[in-house]
Amino acid sequence: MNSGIKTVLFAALAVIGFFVPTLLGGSGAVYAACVLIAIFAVMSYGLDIVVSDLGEVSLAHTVFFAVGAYTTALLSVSAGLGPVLSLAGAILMVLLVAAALGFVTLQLREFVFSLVTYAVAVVAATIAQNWDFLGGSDGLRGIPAFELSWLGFKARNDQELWPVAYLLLLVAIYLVSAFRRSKLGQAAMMVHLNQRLAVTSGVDPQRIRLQVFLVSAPITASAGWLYAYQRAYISADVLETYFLILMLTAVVVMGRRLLLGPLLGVALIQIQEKFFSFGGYVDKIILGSVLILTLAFLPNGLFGVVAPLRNLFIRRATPVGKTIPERS
Amino acid sequence: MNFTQQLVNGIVLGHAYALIAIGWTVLLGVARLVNFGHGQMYMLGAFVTWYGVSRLGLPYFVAIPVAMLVGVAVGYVMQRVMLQLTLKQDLVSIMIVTLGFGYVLHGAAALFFGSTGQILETPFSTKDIYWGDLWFTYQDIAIVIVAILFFAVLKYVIDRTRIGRLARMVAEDPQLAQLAGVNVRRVYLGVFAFEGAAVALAAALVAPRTPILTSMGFDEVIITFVVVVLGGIGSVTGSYVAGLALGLFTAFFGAFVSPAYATAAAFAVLIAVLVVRPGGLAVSPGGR
Amino acid sequence: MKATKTLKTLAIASLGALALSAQGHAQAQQPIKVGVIFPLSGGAGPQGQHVTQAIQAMAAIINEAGGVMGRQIEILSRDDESTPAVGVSRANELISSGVSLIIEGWNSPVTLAMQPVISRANILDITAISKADPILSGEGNPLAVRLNSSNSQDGAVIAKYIAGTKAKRIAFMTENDAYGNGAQESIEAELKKLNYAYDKVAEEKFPFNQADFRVALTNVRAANPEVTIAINANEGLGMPALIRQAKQSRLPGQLVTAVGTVAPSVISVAGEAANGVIGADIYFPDVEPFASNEANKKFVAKTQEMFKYTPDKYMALGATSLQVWAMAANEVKSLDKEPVAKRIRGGSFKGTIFGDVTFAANGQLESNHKLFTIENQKIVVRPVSN
Amino acid sequence: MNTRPVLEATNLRVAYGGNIALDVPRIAVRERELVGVVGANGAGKSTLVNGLLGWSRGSPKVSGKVMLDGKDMSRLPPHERVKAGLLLIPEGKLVFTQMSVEENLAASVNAPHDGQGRRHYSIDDVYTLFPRLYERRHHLGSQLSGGERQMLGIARALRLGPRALLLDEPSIGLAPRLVSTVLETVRSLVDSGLTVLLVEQNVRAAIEVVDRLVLLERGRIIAEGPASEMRDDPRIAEAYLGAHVA
Repeated sequence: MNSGIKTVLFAALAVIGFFVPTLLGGSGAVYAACVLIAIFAVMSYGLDIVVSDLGEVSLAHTVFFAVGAYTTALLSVSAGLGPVLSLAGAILMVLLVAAALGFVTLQLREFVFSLVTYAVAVVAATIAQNWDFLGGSDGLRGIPAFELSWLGFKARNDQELWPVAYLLLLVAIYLVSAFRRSKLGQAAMMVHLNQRLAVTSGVDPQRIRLQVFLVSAPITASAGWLYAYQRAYISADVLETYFLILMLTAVVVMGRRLLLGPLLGVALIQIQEKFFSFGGYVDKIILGSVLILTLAFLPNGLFGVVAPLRNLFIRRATPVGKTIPERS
Repeated sequence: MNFTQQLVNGIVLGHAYALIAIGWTVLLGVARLVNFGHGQMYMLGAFVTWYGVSRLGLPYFVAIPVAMLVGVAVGYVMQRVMLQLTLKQDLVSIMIVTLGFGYVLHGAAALFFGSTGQILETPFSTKDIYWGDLWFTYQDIAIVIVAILFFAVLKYVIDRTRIGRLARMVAEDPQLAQLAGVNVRRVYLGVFAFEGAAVALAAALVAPRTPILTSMGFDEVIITFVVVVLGGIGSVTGSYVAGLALGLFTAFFGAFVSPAYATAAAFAVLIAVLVVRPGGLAVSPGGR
Repeated sequence: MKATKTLKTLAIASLGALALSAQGHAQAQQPIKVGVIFPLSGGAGPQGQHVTQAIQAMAAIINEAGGVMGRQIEILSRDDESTPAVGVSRANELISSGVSLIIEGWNSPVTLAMQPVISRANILDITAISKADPILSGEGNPLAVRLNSSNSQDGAVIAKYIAGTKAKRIAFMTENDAYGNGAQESIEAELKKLNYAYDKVAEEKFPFNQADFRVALTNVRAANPEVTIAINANEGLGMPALIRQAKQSRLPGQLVTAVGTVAPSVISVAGEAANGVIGADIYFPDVEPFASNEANKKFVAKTQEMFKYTPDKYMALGATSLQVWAMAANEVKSLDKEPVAKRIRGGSFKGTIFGDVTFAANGQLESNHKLFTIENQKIVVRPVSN
Repeated sequence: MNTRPVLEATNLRVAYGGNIALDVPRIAVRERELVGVVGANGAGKSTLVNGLLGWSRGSPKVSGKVMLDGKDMSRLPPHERVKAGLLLIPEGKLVFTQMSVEENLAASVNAPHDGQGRRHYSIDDVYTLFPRLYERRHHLGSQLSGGERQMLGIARALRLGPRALLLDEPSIGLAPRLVSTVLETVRSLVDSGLTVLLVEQNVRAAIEVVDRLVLLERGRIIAEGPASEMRDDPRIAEAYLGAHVA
C-alpha cells in the first residue's frame, strides 16, 4: 500500500474511532466502557513494548500505573494542580521510579527479572496500603473533575471525558508505532531475538533495556493519570493482580507486536466483563483460559487465526480489524 | 520465655515455608519453569484434603494421598498444555500461562468449594502440647518431621539415583540430554507432576494451622518466591536453609518490630540480595 | 386492611393505604429500580449474598404493602468482587439502567470509590455496612447516608466495658489499616474521656490478610494482659483464626472483639474456641427489643420464608436501608436524591427493623450497642448492667 | 558392496524458516566404515548430522527418510533414535559440565547388550580406552580440558551402545597435536568394529583417517569417493589441502 493512502486511511480510522460510542448508542454505560477501554489499553501499551519488543515479562507495570494515579491524586488534591501539570508530575515521578527499577534490574533477565518485578509490585502494594501519605487502605479521595479552564473544558462524566481518553489512546498508539520504527525499537528487537548478535553489532543491551523501560513507564503512568480523574478516587487496589492479568492478556491475546492488538484485547475483555459477565468466578476462569489457550495453542494470537481470512478483504483489512471487536 | 516460644514459632513456620516451596524449587531447578499458579495449587491441595476429611469422611491419612493425586493430575495437565512452550524454552509465555492457570484454579475452586472460610481439622492439629511456657501442636511436629524427611529423601534422590541424574541432565541442557537418550518430555511432565504432589502434601500438612479460603493462594506464592529465590534458584539444600531462615526472620521481625511489615521486609531483603548478587543466584541447575 | 396493626407499623400501614388508593396508577407505571452492590464472590461473597437477599426480602415486604408511591420496587443486584474498580463499573451499569437508589458497601475502599461516581450521577447512595470514617466526610458524596455504626460509637461501648471490668493491663491486636487503627484510636479516645487509667501492655499490628497470629500472640501472652482487644474485620479468615489461636496459646485474661467483628459465621468457623469471647453489636434478631418488634418479626419471617435463613446484623442493616428510603420517599413523595436524602439525614423514623431510629446530621444512623458473650457457640446478650 | 548399509538417509532435506539448508538425495555409511564429511563453514555439515537425528538447538523442519539397519527412524523423536543406537556427539557443548566424569558416564538409558552389531562398553572398558578419564573421574565436566571433554563425549556415546556414531567437528578448538590424537582414537574405534560418520572441517587431518570422503557445498553433496581418490580430486586439493599437495 502506498504510504500516502495509508496515512489517509489511518486518519480516517482515527476519526471513525472517535464516534464509536455514539454509533453504539451513546448511553452512559457505553461511554463508561469506552473510556475504561481506552484507559486500560493505554496502560497495556506501556507493557506491550516491554513484553513484545524487549521480550521480558515485567510484573511491575501495575506499579507504574499506580505511580501515575497516586501522583495525580496527590498533586490535584493537595497541591490543587490541573491535569496538565499533574500529567507532567506523574511522568516525572514515574521516570524516577522506572529509572530506579531499571537500574536495579539491569543485570537480571528472564524469570529472575520477572520475580524481582513481582516482588517490587508486592512491596509497592504493602506500602500503598500502610502509608498514610498515600491514604493507607482508605485511599485518596476528592480528586476533582478533569478541567482545563483555559479551554473552558470540564469533564463531569464519562461522556465528557471521552475526547480526552480517546486522544490519550491515539497518542499512545502513535508512540508505540513510532517506537517500533525508531532505532531504539529496532535495537530492542535485536536484543530480544539475539543478544549476542546485538552486542556484536555495537548495541549495549543494558542501556537499551533501561531506555525501553523509560519509554514504557510513562505510557502506563499516563493511563493511571486519567484513571485517577475518571474514578475520582485512588486506593491500593490499582496494584492488584487483576490489572496485571488484564494487561498481560491484552498484550498477548491478539498476537504480539500488532499495533492495535492491546486495544482489541482490552476491548474484548472489558466487553465480556461488562456486558456478558457470568459472575466473578466464571469471569476469572474465562480470563485465565483465554490467556492459557492463546499462549499455548495459538502462537500468533487470535489474530493469527483470522489473519488468513484477512486476505479475502485486503483493502478493508484495517478498518474491519478496528471496528469488529468493539461491536462484538 | 518469650524468646524460646518465638524460636519454636520460627522453626515451625520455617519448615512450613520450606515444605511449601519444595515443589517449585525442583520445578525451577530442573525445568527452569516459574509457576505463578503455585499458590492456587496449594489452595487446591488444602481444599481437596478438607473435602476428603469433612465431606467424604475419609481419614486424614487417606485424604493426603488423594490430594496429592489431584495435585499430580493438575500438574500433569498444566505441563501437558505448556509442553511445546517448555520445549521451546519460551519462558515468557510460560510465566504468563501459569498466572492464567492460577486464575482458573481460583475461579474453579471457588465455584466448587464455595468461598466461605473452612477449618481443616486433623488428628494432630487439635492436640496441643504445653511444655512449660511453650506451646505447639502435634501438627507442628508433623510439619517439621515431614519437611526434614522430604528434603533428605529428595536430596538423596537427586544426587544419587538414576531419576535424579536424568532430571539434572535435563536441567543443565535438555538438548544434550536428548542425545543421551533421555525422554525430555517425560522428565518435564514428571517434574510438574512432582510439583503438584509436593505442594498438595505441603498444603495437607500446613493448611490445618489456619482457616482456609479459596482466595488464599496469593500469600503463599509470594512467600514461596522468597524461599525459592533466596535459596539459590533450584537448590534443594538452599531452599531448606532459606525456608528456615525466613521462618525465623518472620518470627523475630514480628517479635521485635511488627508482624504488619514482616512480608514486606522479607521482600526488601530479597530485592537487596538480587541486586547485590544477581549472578550468584544462578547456582548449579539440577535441583541440588 | 392494615388498620389492626400496632403503632410501630403505622408507617408501613399508611404506606399500604396510600398504595391502595393509587393502585389504578400503579399497574400502568414501571417499577422503581433499586441498585444493590455487594461482593457476591470472593471471601466476603457469602455475606454479600445474604445482605442482598435481605434487601430482596424487604422489597417483597414493601411491595406487598403497596410499594413506594404506588410503584413496585425492582432490585437490580451486582457483584463488586470486593474490588473498587469493579464496584465503579457496576455502579456505572446501574446508573445507566436508571436506578433511583443504590444501596452498597461491604468494603470501605469500594464504597469510597463508588461514592463520587454515584454522587455525580445525582442518584441517592445509601451505605449499608462499610465503616470507614471518610465515607461521611462529604468529599465523595455530600449527601451520604450510612447505617452501620461508626468507629467512635463502637469505641465507646468497648471502652465502657473495659472500665466496668476495672482491668488495667490492656493489649491490642489490631489490623493495620484505616479501619483497625481507627477502631483502636476511638477505643483509646473513649477510655481517655472516661478518665480511665490503664497500661497498654502490648500492641500488635498485622496485615488484613494475616491468618497466622502465633508470633503476635506470643508477644501479647508474654505481656500478661487482663483484657486483649482483637480488632480484625477479616471475618472469613483472620478473626476465626485469631480466636482459635488465642485459645490454643492459652492467652491469659479476657478476649474482647471489636464491635461487629464476630458474626455467626465467625463463630461457626472458630468453633468451640469462640466460647467465652466477649463482643458487642447493634442487632440481634431474637433478643429484646428486637424480638417483639413487629417490623423485625416480619422481616425475620420473610427472610426465613424466602431464603431459609435467619438474618444477622448485616442483613438487617441492608434491609433497613431500603426500608428507611421507602419511608422517606413516600413521605416526601419524590424519588429525587436531594429531598429524600435531606429527609433521612438528621431525621427520625418509626417502626423500622431497628425500632425507632434517628440519623445524625451527617447521615450516620445512631445505633444502640449491646455487649454479648459467646456461650456454647451462641451469642448471648449480656443484661444491661450499668 | 552389496551388504545393506548400517545408516542410510534418502531425500534428506532440512529447512530453517523457508530456507533450505540441506538437500541430500542419499548418504550411507556401511558396517565398520569411517565416512568423513568435509566442506566449508556453513556448507551444512552440522545440519546433516543433526538432521539424521532430527535434533537441533534451533527448530528446523526436517524431511526425508533415515534408516538404521533397515529400520525407519524418521518418525522417532531424537531420544528414541538414540536408544536404537544412532548416536551424535555434538559440536561445542558435549558433556554435562555440572556432573562429574563418573556421572557423565553413568548410563542414562539402559544400554543394550551385544547383538545386532551393537557393542556394549562397560565403564571399565571406557576407562581402559581412556585412562585419562579414570584419573579425572571425580572431577566435574566443567573442570576438564578441551581434549578431555572430547574424550568424555566419545566415551559417553560408547556407554550408550552405539550402532552408528555421528561425530560433529571433534577437532574444533583443539591444539593441532590433540587433533590427530582424537582422530586416531576414532580410527581405532572403527577398526575395532564401530561405524562412524565424521564431520570435520580440518580436511587435511580427516583425510588421513577416513575410508570415504563426502564433500558438501551449500547444503549439497558435490563430490564423494574413497579417501585415496578424493585426495587427488581438484576440488578438494585446491580448496582444502593447498595446491602444493598435489
